[in-house]
Amino acid sequence: MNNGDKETQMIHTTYREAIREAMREALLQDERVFLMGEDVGRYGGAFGVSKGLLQEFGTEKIMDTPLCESGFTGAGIGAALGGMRPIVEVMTVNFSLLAADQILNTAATYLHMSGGLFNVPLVIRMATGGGKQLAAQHSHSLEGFYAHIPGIKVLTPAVLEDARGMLWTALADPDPVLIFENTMLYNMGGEMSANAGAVDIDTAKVRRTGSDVTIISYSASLFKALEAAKTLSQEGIEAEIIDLRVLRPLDDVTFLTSIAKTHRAVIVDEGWRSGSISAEISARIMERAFYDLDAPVERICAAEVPIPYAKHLEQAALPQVEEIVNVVRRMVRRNG
Amino acid sequence: MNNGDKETQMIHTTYREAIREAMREALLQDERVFLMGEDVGRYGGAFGVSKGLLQEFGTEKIMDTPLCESGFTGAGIGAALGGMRPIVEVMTVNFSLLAADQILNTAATYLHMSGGLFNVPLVIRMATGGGKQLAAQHSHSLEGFYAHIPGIKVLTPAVLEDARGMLWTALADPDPVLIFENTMLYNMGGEMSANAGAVDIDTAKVRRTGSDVTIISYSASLFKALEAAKTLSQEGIEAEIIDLRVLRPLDDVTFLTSIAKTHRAVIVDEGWRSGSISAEISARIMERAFYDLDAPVERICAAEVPIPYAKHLEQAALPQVEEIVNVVRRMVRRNG
Amino acid sequence: MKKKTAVEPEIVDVETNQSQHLRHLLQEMLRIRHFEDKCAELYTEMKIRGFLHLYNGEEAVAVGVMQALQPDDAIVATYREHGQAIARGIAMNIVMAEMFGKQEGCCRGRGGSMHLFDQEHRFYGGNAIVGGGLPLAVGLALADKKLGRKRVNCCFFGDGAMAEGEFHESMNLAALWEVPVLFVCENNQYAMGTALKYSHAVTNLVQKADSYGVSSASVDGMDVLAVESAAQEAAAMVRDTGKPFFLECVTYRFRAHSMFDPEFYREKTEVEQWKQRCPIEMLTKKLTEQGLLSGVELAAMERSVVVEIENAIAFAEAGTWEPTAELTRFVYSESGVGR
Amino acid sequence: MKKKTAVEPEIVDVETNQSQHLRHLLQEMLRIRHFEDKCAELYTEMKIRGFLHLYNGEEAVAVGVMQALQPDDAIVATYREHGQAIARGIAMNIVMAEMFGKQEGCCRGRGGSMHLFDQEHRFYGGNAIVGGGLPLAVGLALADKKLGRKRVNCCFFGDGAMAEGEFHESMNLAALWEVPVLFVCENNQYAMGTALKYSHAVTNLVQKADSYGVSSASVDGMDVLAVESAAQEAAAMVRDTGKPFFLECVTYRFRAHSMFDPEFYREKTEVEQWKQRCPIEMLTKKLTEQGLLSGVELAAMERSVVVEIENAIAFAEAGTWEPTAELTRFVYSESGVGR
Ligand SMILES: Cc1ncc(C[n+]2csc(CCOP(=O)(O)OP(=O)(O)O)c2C)c(N)n1
Ligand SMILES: Cc1ncc(C[n+]2csc(CCOP(=O)(O)OP(=O)(O)O)c2C)c(N)n1
Ligand SMILES: [Mg+2]
Ligand SMILES: [Mg+2]
Repeated sequence: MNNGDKETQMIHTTYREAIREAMREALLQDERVFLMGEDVGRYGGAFGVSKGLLQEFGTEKIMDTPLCESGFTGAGIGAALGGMRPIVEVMTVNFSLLAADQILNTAATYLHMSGGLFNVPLVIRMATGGGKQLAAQHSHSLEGFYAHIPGIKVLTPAVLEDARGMLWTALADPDPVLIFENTMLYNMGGEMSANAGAVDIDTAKVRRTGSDVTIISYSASLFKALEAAKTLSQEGIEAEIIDLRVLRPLDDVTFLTSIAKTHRAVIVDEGWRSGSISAEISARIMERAFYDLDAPVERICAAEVPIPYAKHLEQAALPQVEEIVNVVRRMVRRNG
Repeated sequence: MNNGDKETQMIHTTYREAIREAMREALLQDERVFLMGEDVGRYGGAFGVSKGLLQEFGTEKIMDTPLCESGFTGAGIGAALGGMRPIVEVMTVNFSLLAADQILNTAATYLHMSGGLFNVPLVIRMATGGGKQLAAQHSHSLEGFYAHIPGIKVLTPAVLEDARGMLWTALADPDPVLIFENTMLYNMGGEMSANAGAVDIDTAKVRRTGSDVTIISYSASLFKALEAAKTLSQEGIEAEIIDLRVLRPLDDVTFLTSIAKTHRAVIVDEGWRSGSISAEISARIMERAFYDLDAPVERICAAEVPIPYAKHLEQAALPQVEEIVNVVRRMVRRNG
Repeated sequence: MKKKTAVEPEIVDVETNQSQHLRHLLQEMLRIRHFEDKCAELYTEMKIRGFLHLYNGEEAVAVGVMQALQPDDAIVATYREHGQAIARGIAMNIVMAEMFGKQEGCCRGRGGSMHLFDQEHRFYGGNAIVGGGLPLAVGLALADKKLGRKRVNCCFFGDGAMAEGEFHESMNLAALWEVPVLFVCENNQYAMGTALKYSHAVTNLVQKADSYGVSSASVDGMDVLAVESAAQEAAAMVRDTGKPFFLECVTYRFRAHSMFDPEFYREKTEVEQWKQRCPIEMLTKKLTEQGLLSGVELAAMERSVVVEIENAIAFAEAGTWEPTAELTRFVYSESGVGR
Repeated sequence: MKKKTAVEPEIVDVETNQSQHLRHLLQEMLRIRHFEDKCAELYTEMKIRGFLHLYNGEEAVAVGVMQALQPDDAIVATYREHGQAIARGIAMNIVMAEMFGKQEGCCRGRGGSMHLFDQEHRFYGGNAIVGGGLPLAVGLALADKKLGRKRVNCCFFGDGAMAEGEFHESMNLAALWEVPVLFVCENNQYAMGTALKYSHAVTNLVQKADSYGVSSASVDGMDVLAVESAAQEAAAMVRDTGKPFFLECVTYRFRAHSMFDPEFYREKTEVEQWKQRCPIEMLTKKLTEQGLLSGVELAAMERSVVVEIENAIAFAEAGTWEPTAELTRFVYSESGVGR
C-alpha cells in the first residue's frame, strides 16, 4: 500500500465508500482479485457498495452472477483453489443460507480434510442486520451463527477504518474469511485518514475507556453502546466499550482484561439471544473471569422472533440505547 | 394411543427400532402422516431406521426422494401447509445445510410473517454426531446451531422412551420440529414399556440425582455423563445428571433448580465449543444462578476442528468420559 | 367473428358476458396499476417502508392467470406480489394496511409488502427468498394429490429465480411425482439489474421445462387475453392430469426493481419501447375500437378504482399499531391455532 | 483396420504403442479392481473404517477419462474416488495409508476414504457432499480462464447428484461463463438405493445438458476404449474452446453402495447381467482374442498389481498415528502455508 504524501491528510467518507475503496485498491494492487455476486456490476450492488467498479474494472473483474448462491459461492472456493483471490458478495446473510453447505462443508473443512494440502483464500462479504423494515427474510443477524464454525474467520467491521482496512487483510489471509456489513452502517459518514490501510483481524479494540462496566459489542450495536455510554457518563457511570471486530477467532483477552478492571460486563448483540455470540462471551467470562465479577454478566440481544416489518415492532425486537442504559444503571447501582 | 393390556409389559428394543415403531404408529394412526427423504424406502433408510416401512405402507406413505435436500424439505413445508403431517428425513445434519434456507427462512418464519395465519406442522428428523469415523462432512453436531433459530423446536432424544415418544408429540405440534438422532445411539438396546407412548417435548429431565455437581447434557453425551457419574460416585462425588431432551425452547428451570442444590455445573456437549448450546446454558446460569455458584460453570465440548477421520483423532475431538471425570473432580475438590 | 343479433338471446348473453369479462380484466389491471402508483407515492411519503417491488407493466400476467384459478386453488407468489394479491381478490384495504404496518393488515403488519398472506384466498405468500416458494408449491400440490383433491397450485416466480437450484429441484420433483403445480414464470427479462442473457446460458426458458418432461407454453405477457387463454389451458391440463405445467409469460417491468434502484442497467429507450406495449393501453384500445368501452365507461372505471384505493388508504391510516407487548406472538402457534 | 507390416517401422511403433496402451488400460483397471477388493477385506478386518464406497464395475470410467487428461488438468471427485485417485497416478501407498488413518496417508489420515487429496496430481478431493464438487470445478475453471491457462477441469459425479440444485447452478454457470469444465457423469443407475427413474423425471441425462447449451455425449461406461475416445474428444473440445462439456458414462456398480448396504433395492439377476459386461473381462477378452495378451502376461500383470497392493498395505501398516496433540492443526493455515 502506497502511503506517500497522503500521510496526515484526513478525508470525509462513508462506510459504503470505505468498503468500495478497499475493493478498488485490492483490484488495483492484486491481479488475482475479482469481485463476484448478484448485481455487483451493472446494477451497482444491491446496497450500492460496488457502484462504479464495473465501469472502472470491466466485466472480468466485476462479475454479475445469476441467482445461485450455492453455485457462485462454491465457484469462489474453486477459483480461490485455482489461484485467484475472489471476493464473493452475497447480498444479505439471509440468502447465504442457500450457500451454507458450501461455506461449512467445503470452505471451512477443506484445509483440514486435505490434511493441510489445500487452503482456500476466499473472502465472502455480506450485508447483515435489521432496522430497515425489511421483515423476516432480510433482517437477521447471523454472523454469530457463522462464528460457530471452525475453519472460517468472521469479521464485523463497525468503524470506517475497519470497513476500509479489513478487506485487505482478509484477502491476504490464506483461509476463508467472512465479512459482515451491517446495512444500517452503509450511510454512516466520518473522517478517516486518507492513507488508512490494512488493519489487523485478530484483536478486539477498546473504543472508549471506563472503569465501572465493560460493554462488549460489535458492528452497528457498537454505536448504540457508545451512545448509551454518553448518557451513563452524565450519571457518573463510566463504561468501557469493547468493539469485538472479529467474532471468530474471538479475542477474549481484550474483554477479560477490561473486566478485570471494571468487574462488570454487558454484551450488546443484534443476534437472537439463545446460542448467540453473546452467549459465548458470557460463557468465557464465566470460565475465565468468574472471580473478577461483581455482578452476573448480562446480555442485550434481539428478541427471539423473526424480525417483523412494522417499524415499532422491529425496533422493539432490536437492542436499543435505552435498554443498555437501563441494564447498566441497574447493574452498577445494585452492585455499586 | 391404545395402551390396553400391554400396560406393564416390558420389551427389549433399540433406539433405531423405537423410532421405527414411533413412525409405524404415526402412520397407522394418522392418515395425514407420511415419511419422505432420500432412501427411506427401497434402501431401508441410510441408517436402517425406516427398514420395512415401505413394504408395510407402500410408496405413497414412504416416499424415496431424489437428492435435493432443499427441494424436498421445502416440499415438506408445503405439504404441511396443505394439510398433511410430513416426516421429512434428512440423512445427516451435515446435508441439512443444503436445506438451511428452507428451514430458517421459510419453516421458522412462516407463522410470524403471515401474522399468525399459517402454521407449519412439519417434522424433520436427521442423524447427527460423530464417532463413526465418517470425517469432516458427515460427523458434525449442529443441533445447537439450529437451536439458535426461533420458530422451530429442536429435540434431541437420548433414551429409548424419548426415541419412541417424541415423534408423536412432535407430529401433534402445530409448528416445525426438528429431531436429531445421534448415530451412535441407533444400536443402543434396552428395556422399554411395551405401551410407551407420547412424551412431553418441553422439559428437561433429571436422569440421576446427586448433590455435588450438576452435569448438563443431551443425546449421546448423556451416556458419557452417566458413566462419568459412576466413577465419580466411587470417589464420593455424587453428580446430578440433567438430560436436556429439548434444545429449543430450552427448559432452564430444571438445571437451575438442580444448581440451586449442587452449586456447581458442567455442561457436556458434542457441538463445537464456541457459540454452542453449552454457551447458552452457561450464559443462562450466569444470568440466573450466579449467586448460587460455588465455582464457575465449565463446558466440555467437541474440539473446534472439522472432525477428522482417524479414530484416535476423532475420539480426541469428542467429549470423553475421562475428561468429564477430571473436570468434575477438579471442580469439586477445589471448591469443596 | 362474433355475431350480434337480438334473436339469439343465448349468444347475446355470451356476448354480454364476454364484453363484461373484458372490462373486468381491464378493471383488474387498472386496480393494480393505480394501486402500485399510489404505493410509490406513499413510499416517498414514508407511509410504506422496507423494500417495495412494484408490478407496473406486468399486470396482464397476474390478472390473466387468476382468471384460470378456482377459489380452492392455491397461490404461491414472490416479493413482487401486490398484483397477484389484488387480482386474487384480497381486499385492498388489508393489503394497504399491511404495508402501513398496521395490525389491520392482512398479516398484522408483520409481513409488509413482501409478505402478503391470506387464508381465505389460499394465498401462501409473499416470499422474499428468490426461488423459495417453488418447493412450497410442490408440497402443496403433493398434499392435494395425497388427499385426492383436484386443485391447481399456482406458483409465480421470475426469470432470475430459474437460475436457483430450487427451480431445478422443484421442477424435477413436480414432474417425477406428477403433482398439480402451475409454474408461472414472469419473465420480465431482468433479475434486478441482471438481464436474462447474464442469468441464463440458454435464454429459451421453455426448453428448461422440456428437460424435466414438463409441458410448457410461452405467451405474450403483455396481452391479458393471451395470458388468460394460455392459463386456462394450462390450469385445465394441470387440474385434469394432476401433472405440472410451465407457463412463461414474457413481460416487462416498467418501474425500477425496487425503490432503491437507479436503473443503470437498462436503456430508457428500451423501457419506452416496452411501454408501447402496455397491457392496459392495449386492452383499452382494443375495447374502444370494438365499441365495448366508451370514454365515459373508462372514466367511471378509473374513478371507482381511485375510490377503492382512497378507501384502502383511509383504512390503512385509521389502522392501529399492534402493541409491542405482542412482539413475541406468532413465533409459535397459540393454543387453538393449527392442528 | 490396422495394417501389420515389418517394412513400415512407424506403423509398427504405433501398433506397439497401441497394444502397450491397451495393456496399460487393462492394468489400470486391474489395479483399481484389486485395490477395491482388498479394501473390502480390510474393512471387515477393521483396518479401514468409516464409509467405504467401492468402484468395482466402474473402472473403465476413471481409467478411460484419465487418459484424456494432462498433468496440469484438475480433478474433482466424489466419495467414491479411489478409482480416480489411482488412475490419476496417486501412489497406492499413500491412498491406503490414508484409509488406515495414518499420518503417512495423502491427507495425514484426516480425510479417509471419502476425502483423498493430492497437490501434485491436482486432485481436489474426495467430496462427501453429493454435488458439492460441482461448483468447485466451475471455480477452478474460472481461475484457468482468468489466468489464460488452457486446462481441463474434470468433475466426476453420479446420476443421483444431478437432482441436486448445485448441478443446475454449476451447469448454468459453466455454460454462461464459458469455462473449461469436463462434467463426467458416472451414471451407475442408482443413487444409493434409488434407481434412476426415481431420481429423475427425465432419465435421458444428456437432455439436461442441452438445456444449458452444453455439448454432450453419452458413452458405454463399461467399455474403456469407448470412454477413452469419448473423453479424448470431450477434453480436446474443452481445452480448445474453453467451454464445458458433459459426458455421460453409463456404468454399473457391482458392489453395494457402501459397506452398510444390504442391497434390498435391486435384483441379484440385474447385477449378474451387468457383470457379464465387466469392463475388465471385456478388455481382457478383446486383447486375448486379438493376440495382444497372453495368459502369462495377464498373470504377470495381476501379480504386479497384487504386489503393489501388498506393498501399499505394508506401507499403511507401518505408518504411524499423528500425535493427538496435533489435533487442532489445519483448521487454519500455518505460516508458510498458502499465499
Ligand atoms: C435467494 C435470494 N437471492 C437474492 C435476493 C435479492 N433479490 C431480490 S429480487 C432479485 C431479482 C429476482 O429476479 P426475478 O426472479 O427475475 O424476479 P423479478 O424481480 O424480476 O420479478 C434479487 C436478486 C433474494 N431476495 N433472494
Ligand atoms: C448432499 C448429500 N445428500 C445425501 C448424501 C448421502 N449419499 C451419499 S452417496 C448418495 C448417493 C449418490 O448417488 P450418485 O450421485 O448416483 O453417486 P453413486 O454413489 O452412485 O456413485 C447419497 C444419497 C450425501 N453424501 N450428500
Ligand atoms: Mg425478472
Ligand atoms: Mg449413481
